[in-house]
This record gives sequence, C-alpha cells and structure tokens, in this order.
Amino acid sequence: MSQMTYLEAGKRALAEEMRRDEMVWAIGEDLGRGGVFGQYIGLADEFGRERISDAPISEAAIMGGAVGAAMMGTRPVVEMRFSDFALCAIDELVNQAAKARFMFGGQKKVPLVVREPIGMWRSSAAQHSQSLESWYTHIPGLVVVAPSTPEDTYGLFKTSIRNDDPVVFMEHKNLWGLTGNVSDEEDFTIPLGKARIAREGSDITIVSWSATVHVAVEAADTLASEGTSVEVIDLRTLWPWDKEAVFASVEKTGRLLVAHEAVSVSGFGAEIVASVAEEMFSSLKGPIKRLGAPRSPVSYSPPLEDQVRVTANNIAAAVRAMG
Amino acid sequence: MSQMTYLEAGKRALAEEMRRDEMVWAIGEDLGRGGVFGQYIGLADEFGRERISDAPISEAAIMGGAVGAAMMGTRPVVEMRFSDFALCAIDELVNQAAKARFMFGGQKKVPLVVREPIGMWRSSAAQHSQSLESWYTHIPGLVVVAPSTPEDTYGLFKTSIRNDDPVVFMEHKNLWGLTGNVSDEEDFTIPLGKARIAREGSDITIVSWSATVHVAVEAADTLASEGTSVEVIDLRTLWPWDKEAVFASVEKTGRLLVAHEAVSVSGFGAEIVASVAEEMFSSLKGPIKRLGAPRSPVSYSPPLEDQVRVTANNIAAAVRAMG
Amino acid sequence: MRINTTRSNVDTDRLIQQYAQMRRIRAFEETAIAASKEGLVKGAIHPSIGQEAIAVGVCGNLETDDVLLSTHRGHGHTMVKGAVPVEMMCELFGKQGGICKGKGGSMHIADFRVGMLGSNGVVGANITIAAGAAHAIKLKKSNQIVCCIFGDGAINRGPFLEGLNWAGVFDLPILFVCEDNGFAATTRTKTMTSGAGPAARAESLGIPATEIDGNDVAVVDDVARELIDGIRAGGGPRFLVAKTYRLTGHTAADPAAYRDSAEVDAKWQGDPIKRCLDSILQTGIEDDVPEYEANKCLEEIRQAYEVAKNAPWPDIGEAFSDVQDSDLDTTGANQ
Amino acid sequence: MRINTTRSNVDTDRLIQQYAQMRRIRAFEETAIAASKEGLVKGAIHPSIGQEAIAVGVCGNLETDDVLLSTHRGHGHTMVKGAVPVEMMCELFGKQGGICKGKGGSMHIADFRVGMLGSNGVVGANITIAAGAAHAIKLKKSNQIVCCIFGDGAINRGPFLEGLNWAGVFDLPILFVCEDNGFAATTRTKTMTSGAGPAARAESLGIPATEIDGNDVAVVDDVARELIDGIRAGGGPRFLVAKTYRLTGHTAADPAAYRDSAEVDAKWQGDPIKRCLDSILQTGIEDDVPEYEANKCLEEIRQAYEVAKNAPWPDIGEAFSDVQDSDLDTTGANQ
Ligand SMILES: Cc1ncc(C[n+]2csc(CCOP(=O)(O)OP(=O)(O)O)c2C)c(N)n1
Ligand SMILES: Cc1ncc(C[n+]2csc(CCOP(=O)(O)OP(=O)(O)O)c2C)c(N)n1
Ligand SMILES: [Mg+2]
Ligand SMILES: [Mg+2]
Repeated sequence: MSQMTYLEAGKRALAEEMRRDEMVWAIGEDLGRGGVFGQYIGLADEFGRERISDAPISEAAIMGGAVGAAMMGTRPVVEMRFSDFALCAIDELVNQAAKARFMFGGQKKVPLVVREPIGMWRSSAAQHSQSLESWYTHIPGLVVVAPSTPEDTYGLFKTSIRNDDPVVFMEHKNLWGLTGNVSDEEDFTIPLGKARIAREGSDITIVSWSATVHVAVEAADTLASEGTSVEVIDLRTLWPWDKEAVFASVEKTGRLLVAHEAVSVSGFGAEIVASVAEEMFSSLKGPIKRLGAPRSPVSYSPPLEDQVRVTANNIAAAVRAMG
Repeated sequence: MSQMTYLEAGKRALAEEMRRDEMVWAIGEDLGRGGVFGQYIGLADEFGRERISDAPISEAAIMGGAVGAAMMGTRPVVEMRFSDFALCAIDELVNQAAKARFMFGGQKKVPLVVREPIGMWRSSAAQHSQSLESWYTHIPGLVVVAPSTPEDTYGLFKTSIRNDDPVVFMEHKNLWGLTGNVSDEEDFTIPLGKARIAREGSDITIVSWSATVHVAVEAADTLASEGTSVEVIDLRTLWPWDKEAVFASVEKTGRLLVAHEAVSVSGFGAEIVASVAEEMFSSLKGPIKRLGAPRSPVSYSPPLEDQVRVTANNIAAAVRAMG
Repeated sequence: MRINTTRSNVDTDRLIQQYAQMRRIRAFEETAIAASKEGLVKGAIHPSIGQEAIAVGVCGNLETDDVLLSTHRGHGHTMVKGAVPVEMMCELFGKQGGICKGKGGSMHIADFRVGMLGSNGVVGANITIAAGAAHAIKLKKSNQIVCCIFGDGAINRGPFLEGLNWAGVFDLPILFVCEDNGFAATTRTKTMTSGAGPAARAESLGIPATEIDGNDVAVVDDVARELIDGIRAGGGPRFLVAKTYRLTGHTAADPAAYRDSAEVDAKWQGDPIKRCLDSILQTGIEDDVPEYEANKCLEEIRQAYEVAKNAPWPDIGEAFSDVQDSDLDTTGANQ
Repeated sequence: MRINTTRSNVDTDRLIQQYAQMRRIRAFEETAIAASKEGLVKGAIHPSIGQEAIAVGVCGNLETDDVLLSTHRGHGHTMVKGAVPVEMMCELFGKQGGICKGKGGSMHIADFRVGMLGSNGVVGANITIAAGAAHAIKLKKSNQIVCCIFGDGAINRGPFLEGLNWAGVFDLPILFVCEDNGFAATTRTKTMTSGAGPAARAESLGIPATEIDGNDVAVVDDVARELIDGIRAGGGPRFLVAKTYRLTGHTAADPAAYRDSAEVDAKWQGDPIKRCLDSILQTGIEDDVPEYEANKCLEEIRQAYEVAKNAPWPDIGEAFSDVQDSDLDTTGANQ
C-alpha cells in the first residue's frame, strides 16, 4: 500500500498501462505540459510526445479521432478537460463510438477511454461544473465509471483502459487532492459493475458515487451518533451498475436513499430508485428517496453554488425525514 | 374542427404563428423545398426565403445561430431533421441556449424552438431512430414537448413558439401521416405541463407520450375486454410534466406502468416511477413498472428493429403481470 | 490548387476493367432501387449513379490493407475496396448473411476484412474518424494509408475543419476525396457554401488540393494513383476534389423535382460509364469485349439479388448482441 | 489578405483617451488578480494584459446599439463596450450588484443594456451565436453590426468554420476579430494549427481578412473603423487578425513556466500601453496629461474594488431564479 492522491493514482494507472501495452496512448489539449489539472505531468518525458500528445482545441476531432484510432487497434485515452466540453463531441461519442460495434454487426470493438472531469469545483459556474453521468448510462454501448477514492481511480482506470468498449471515465475535480491508500500490485484492477460498501449499516441504505460518497459517509457518521445505522454503497461504476449489491443492502435495510451531485430530475438516482421500486417493492419499509441538485444551472457565486450542493446535513436530514 | 394529419397540424401552427408575429422564422436544411418530410411545403411561397430559410449542413451553426437570433428578439424555429443530428449541436443547446438566461442573471430570455423528429421509422437504423427526450429533461432551462396527436401538435407547437425559453419539440416520424380532428380556432393553444387523459380507467394507470400513447390505448382496449380498466395518460410535455395529473390517477388506481419507446435505462420513465415511489408510496397497491427499449442500439433489419419496440402486446402482458 | 485535366496514355485493358467495375456498381444500385420498389429493401438508399468513376478511380488504387471511410452514398466505394456484393445486398435486405448481420443497412455498411471502416449516417462524421485511423497508422508506423470520401455538403460541417487541421498538424497519411456533385440533398450546395469551395478550404488548412473531372475514370485513376503514391511515400495528407453530378434523386425515393429535366438530360450525356465506353471504343476495340466483362458483373449482382431475396431473417437475438462486453443486463430493465 | 501597418495622422486627444482606456482595463484586471490572491475572487480569471489595444481599438468603434460577443478573456472588450466596472467587479466577487447577479462570474459576463451578449466559457461557441445575432439584424433590417472576438486557438474548432460560412452565405453584418496571442492555454497555437492561419482560413470561407499589429492601438483603431464602416454600409462580413502577445499566464493562477523569461521580457517591451504612451510623448505632450486621464480611471477601479469587497452576497434564492418560465417545479424533485 502507498499513500497517494486521486490525481496521482490516475497518473500511475495510465503510466502502468502504457508500459504494459504499447498501443495505449493519450491525447488532449495541453497534455504535453501536464494537462489542465496536472494529471499528466511527467508522462511525456517517459513516453514521448507521440504517446502523450497535445491536441488542437478540437473536441470533435479528439473524440472522433479516438474512434478511428481505436478501430485500428490502438487504445486511445482521450482527455476532455472538463466534462462540459465533451458536449462539443457528442455525435462522435454517442452516434459513432457507442454504436459502431453494433451497427457494423460486431466486426470491431471500439476500445477507448474518455476522461471527463465532472462536478462543482472552485466557483466554476454553469459551463464548467456539470455532472451528466446519467446521459451516458442511457446510451447503449457505453460504460460509465465514476470513482470516489484514489484506489478506485487506480483500479478502475486500469480496467477501463483494458476494456474493449468505449468507457466514459468521470473523475471529480474536487477529489484531485484526496489522499488514500493504493495497492502496490501492478496487476491490481477493479472489475466494472462492482460496487463497494463504503460503510456498513443496517437501518437504511444510501447509494452514491463520486464525491458525494464522502458526504454520505459523513452524514452516516452523524446519524450513527443518533442511533441510526446507515449502509453507504459506493456504486463506482454506473453502467453496468451493481444491482445485486444494492438490492442485497435494501433487502437488509428496507430503506433507500440515493444521493448524487447531478440534477435530481432524470439523474441516475431515478434509475436506481425506479429499479428498486419495480423489483423490490415488497421488501421496502417506506418510500424510497433521491437527493440531488435542483433543476437549475450551477451558479458562480460561492453561496449560490452551495445552494445546489448535496451536503452531509441535507443527507442526514433526508434520512431523518424517512423515519 | 377540421381533419388533418400530424404533419399538416404542425405546418398550420407554424404558418399561423408566422402570420401573427413577424419575428417568428424557421431555418434548416432543405426547408426551401419543404424539408425532409415535407413539413414546410408551401411555406416559403407565403413567407419568402428569408423567413423559411435553407441552411448549410451545419447543425452547430443552426442551433448556435438560433441562440444569437433569439437574444436579438427574433423567435427562431430550427429544424434538426432527425433528432439524432441534434447531437452535432449539443454544446449550443445545452451549454448555450439552456444556460444563457440563468448565467447572465436573467438579462435575456432565449425564445427558440428546436424541432427534433424522433423515433423508429422505416428501418432507419441506429443513427436515425433515437428518442433521447430524457436527456433534455435533465437539463435546467429546457422545455421538452412530445405530442402524440394532430391537435396536440398544433396546440403545443403554437405554445412552444410563444414560449420565452428554449423548447425541444419532438415530433414522432411515424406519426406524420396520422389524421385527427384539430380545432379551427386560431387561438387554440395547449399549455405546457398539462397531460391529457387519453383513455379513462380505474384499475391501473399507464403513463406514456408520443407514438407509444397509441400503442398503450390499443393495449387498454384489449385489457378492457378482459375486464381490466386502464387509464392512459398522455404526458404531452415532459418538462414541465404534469405530476398532478399522474399522481391523481395513481391515487385512484394504485398501480402505475410507464411505457415509452426510448431505452428504459435512465429513460424518462425512471423519473416518473421514481417520483411516484418517493411521493405516493402509501397509495400504491403493488410494484410500479417501466416498459421501454432494451439498452441496445436500434437495428436496421425489420424483425430486429421490431425486437426493441414497445408493442400493445407487451404492454398488455406487462399489465397482466402486475396483477 | 492544381487543376488536373490531362491523362497519361490510355491503358485499354485497365479501362475495360474500370468500365466493368462501374457497370457493376450501377447494376448493384439499380437492383437495390428495384428491390426497394418491390418492398424488399425497407430503409433509405442513396444511389451514386453518375458518380461511379470516383469510386473506381480512387478506391481501385488502394491496397486491401489500406483504410477506407465513406458516407451514406458509399456502395460503390465499398465494392471497389473489396466487399462482396451478395453480403452487401443481404445487408440492404436486412437478411442473414448481411455484411453487418442486417443491423446496419445501406448507410452503415462496413467490411473490416478489406479495410472498409464504415459508411456513416452522419454527414462529415467520417472525417475525424478517418484522421484518427491515420493517426493510429502513424503511431504503429505501418505502411497503410487512409482514404476518406465525403460530399460537397460535408465541407460545411465543423468536423471538416477539425479533421483536416488534425491531418495537417500530425502530418498523417490520408487522402481526402470530396465528391462534388453539386447537391446536398435537395439543396444546391453552392447556395449554402461561402468562398471558393472545397479545394480552397483544404489549402487554407495546409492540405494541398487537386481538382479534377470526376466523371473521367482515367483521370481519376491517374491522379488518385499519383496522390496515393505520394502519401504512401510520406508526403502527408492530400485533398482531391472530383467534380461530378448526382444523376438520380438524393434517395431512391426522391424524384428530384427541384431540378428540371433539361438539366438532368444534359448531364446524362456526361455519364461516366458512357464516357468510358466511348474512350474504349475510340481505341478501335469491338464493343462486345467490354460488354463481356460487364456481363460477368451483372450476373454477379443478379445472383446477389436472388440470394438476398431468399435468405432468412437474422436470429432475433441479434437485436441485443454486439452491444458491449461488460453488460450485466444487456436487455435492459424491462424486456 | 491585406496586411495593414500604416496609420493615419495621429489624433493626440484620441490617443490619450485610448491610453487611459487601456490603463483602465489593465487596472481592472490587476485589481481582480490581486483580489483573487486575497481569496476574494474564487473562480478563474483570464487576464488580457498585453492585449488591451485590441479591445480599445476595436470596441471603441462600436455603437452602444451594436452587438458584441466575447470569450473567457473578455473584460477589456466588455468595459470598452460600455459595461460598468463596479458591476463587473461585483460579478467577479460573486456579490450582489454583479452584472449577472453573481451567477456568471468572469467567464460569463454579459451586459445586454450595452449590446454585450456574452462572454463564453466554451472556446469558439460565441462565433455561431454572433452569426445568429447578425442574422437577426438582417431579418429586422436594422442598422446594427455584430463584433465577435475570439482567440487564435478558436480557429481549430468546428464552429469557426460553420459560423464564418454562415456569415458569408447570408452576407451578414459582422466583424470577426481574432486575437492572435500565440497561445491556446499552455500550448503554442502554431504547433496545433495547420496551414497559414486565421486570415487564410477566413478568406477560404469567402470573408476578406486583414492582418494588423494588434499592439498598436492607433492601427487597430483605424483599421477597425474602416472595416466597421464598410460592414455598416452593407459590405458583408469582414475578418481582422490582430497580432498580440499574452503577457501573463493563461489564468491568474498560471505562472506560465512553459515559456522562458527572456521571451516574456522582450515582449513586455512591446506592451501596447507603453507603446501608446511613447507615441503620445513623441508629439511633445507632457506626460502629466495622459497620466491625469489614466488616474481618473484608476480611481474608478479602486472604488469598484471597494464596493465589490463590501457588497453583500446575493440572496440565496438567486440560485434557483432565472432558470425558465414554465416550470412547475423549479427546485427539482428533492430540494
Ligand atoms: C449531420 C447531418 N446533417 C444532415 C444529414 C442529412 N443528410 C443526409 S445526406 C445529406 C446531403 C449530403 O450532401 P453531400 O455531403 O454533398 O453528399 P451527397 O449526398 O451529395 O453525396 C444530408 C443533409 C445528415 N445525415 N447528417
Ligand atoms: C471547447 C473548449 N475546449 C477547451 C476549453 C479550455 N480552454 C479555455 S481557454 C483555452 C485556450 C483558448 O485559446 P485562444 O482561443 O487562443 O484564446 P486565448 O486564451 O489565447 O485568449 C482553452 C483550451 C474551452 N473553454 N472550451
Ligand atoms: Mg453533394
Ligand atoms: Mg490565443
């Protein structure tokens, strides 16, 4: 085990996969100088500027190019800088990357990873703060990953690079500096579709992912002191998602709250709540709930930005209100 | 009342609104010769080529241009041809049109209508068959409309054009030829956010929209002959959606099925089911269900295309299974 | 920009083969259109009738290992690249044996066995994919080249700029071919295009461009060969504008009433098949020689039609396969 | 492409005003950067230090009624167009009294009262919006023009092509201004740009282009005035490339370690403010005259800082207002 940040864990995973497989390469704006958050610092020195490549400000070409490069047997990792800019490349991701394997009758898989940093971070306002993970879960052909810890970033990034289909890999900007233990095994990977129990409990299940997991655990600690035992499940992968783990927990607790940073309306919380309502109705002891952002863009001003944040306080309040 | 098709109803609405307000104009590829489905035939003759304007194959500029034109006090109606091509203009719709009013502190509203024909139609395959309405419901600032009848198209298109915010107006390609009665009143409009009870019933509520409404009504007819009384609610507007009407119906029936053509996972059915599970738990007599497409792109081959279709048969079967 | 009109000495055997290839494409598309009218082809078909010289002249110079990306109007390109007509016909019919198992249809034909990485239903989308494929070739240091074909309407989409700039920046082995047929669906492309056109845009993006008569198969062949040789030798990306005319409607269902018949009749005089045959006959060759070659092709297409018509539908499970590997629940929440 | 280097006779009064305007922009941004270091400005700031001559020379020739679209680096453009610094400063601080009620921040400043239709956080997105605004002007037959400013990095995004083509096709009253500062964030733009650059691309899209020294405010002023007059007279779209240099980092937080200090020191010698002052002093005017004008501006900015610092936070309800009209449930399902 070594201590490292979420950012370093991602960098280590990429470096190891690039060493392991020559066909892995990364491309995006400013990567040659380390990338906008420094996630690539030093990699160009080891791997050269062809494999850690700068790109023009051409998100559509970065994503579309990755599709072609993946079809030719390489494994591109493409950097979108902020997930918001991936909206400049949606045709390429959704109509091309996600559908090519199916449309062409399975002739070719399209192994690529799109890094899309998500979330609210330092007053970045409406065009630099979005969390649109639920969009990608709706698109057949895409894998969606949203790790919350350094070790999960490390293990899931490696798995994503090795995966043969397009993966939307969503790191949370506010977690770059988070430190944690990471396995020293080079072959450490985490399977897609397997949740992690972030905290065990027996009275209610909270399902979450990405930065909100930490907030949920904080709320769980508070609630524990009030006598409520909360189980926090970190989904880690949103597609495929770990129904089994969620259902098992709800079976045990009979209560479910899904908490996420994204807008609540049509967020991925809706999918989870709907699935549980459909399939576990008789195990429920009461209504199941979502907690997400209001349907409002993210403001710049710090106190306004805070208004749309899911906090430990409002998670705890929601749990208390669920009786 | 006059009989007309869904296509004609849309054309009449546009023509009337263009007569009523000089600032209304339409732009899209091939509009000068009537548009790809003939929805604009004859309009250029009456309104001239400036107000029924051709466009280059530049979806990003069509949508981005509409944002600028709307900010300058005109009311553009922009044609995306197939909703799938709107994926070439997502930054313009989501990062610009939807957010401008909020981001700029309410200085200016952005009145525009994006016509996005959706759905499966004549073996159009994976890049010409999508129904991504749930995406837009997730985006603060957007209104989402999906009419199922000629009269609703007429009334809702007029309302959408008069509305001051960006509206994603989703006509279903398979309904173009559907005939029905339409009010002769020029001032006939239908408010946003109001559902229509397509068929009254008391045992179970089916919520649907767009082409699937007709399938649901067909299923309801079959079920009626078996002694099950089904209430079919046509949502018509997905954002804002008519919670009141849906909740009132579920209050009465205690059972809910949501049926739609889109992929089930993270489709708008999830939002409805989740909302009902959260807020109406104690009124429910059993699990609530969704019926949508599997998470698979749409195939070209007719029998494969049929596999992902929600049919009257599988709606009826789902209802029967709900006891 | 270079404008190329001269041709090297006529190689009659090659010309006869090209003639037969063009007839083969024409027959394939006419058969598909007829099948469409019979109700056997349900999805849209975009015929390339009148544009076959580009497919034959350009793709005939590619190696099997080379990579091709095409558009909605890609039957001809794909056939010349080496795809088998019967598999393509089965695809159009949505039948078992289809090149994409019936999942793609006309607009999504691909054949990775012969380097054909896909037609595309989104105008211009193939351009960035092609640039990425060429990028991979450069990374792998292989000797392949990429050929990316698109229409004159595609030059108004953003990916045209992004893809060409990309190819220039990374100095990639790629030939861009613009089939300038004067139309984008029902719109005359010129009315929606500002500036001097495709070649000028390419050159402003640092890609040398050549403009040719795309209905003269020998010219297309000569120029394409020269450009491809240059690219393969490491010369970087090149751009070819081939002037042509779409003799039929945009789709098989489009009567093209937006242009008058006098215009179309005149254009039929420039039909590349007719022009090619004239050239062959001018050399003194009897017309039964080219016809003999053409007839073999027609028979191939006739058989493709029969096979496709009689083929069974795909297994319905195909509707859910080939989506992705890591799927706990491929068939979705409710089916 | 025209390269313009000459200037008309120096109008000293105008030059003094331009000098003061540049100082005003510089002071605004230096104050914002200092406030950022104090923790009073939380979001990113992209200073235009070294590029002020373009803002002053171009936007100084626009009428209030004319329309401006800018980028992430838009403080200067916006101030010259007529926005009030104190409202902008409050916006940067996220405070009440902010020009966008504190919802937008530096990258989303707009002021519709003075025709400023928005900065933009998405590179190149302002180009198609500007084209649409100009389209509306044409439909309304008004006498306004649109000015759209962007960086040299933006020419590699698709909307650059789509927006310029659009302006050409519809012959719109729009001036495109490319601030060619040599950088796109930490990348030297040239390394990621194929071909001869912005002017060549514009001309290939049918838009006449002029390239100037963007650090000579008198040249910018002259050329912009001439172009704007021509556009207003119905001459159609025009393109201006203004060569400049970004003297600071990409953001206030960027030390710009990717370029060496010798390069930057040399570039400081070409600081447009310094050059303007030199020109003024060359006419024999005493330096207290321009300083007097500049000081008025500095005082305005100092006061803006004080007001912003002491302003209250916005009402928290602002987080949910101005989203859209027709919302049954603005605050979402759960809050
Ligand atoms: C992004 C996008 N916009 C619109 C369409 C609809 N469409 C299909 S083909 C076509 C015309 C294309 O013209 P061109 O590129 O010249 O090719 P051609 O059809 O002439 O071969 C259009 C507008 C599309 N498929 N994709
Ligand atoms: C579509 C998009 N991609 C990337 C970014 C991140 N980004 C912000 S500014 C910038 C550099 C822009 O360079 P240029 O257009 O030359 O403007 P400058 O910053 O030099 O004024 C980049 C890459 C963005 N905001 N939008
Ligand atoms: Mg064409
Ligand atoms: Mg720059």
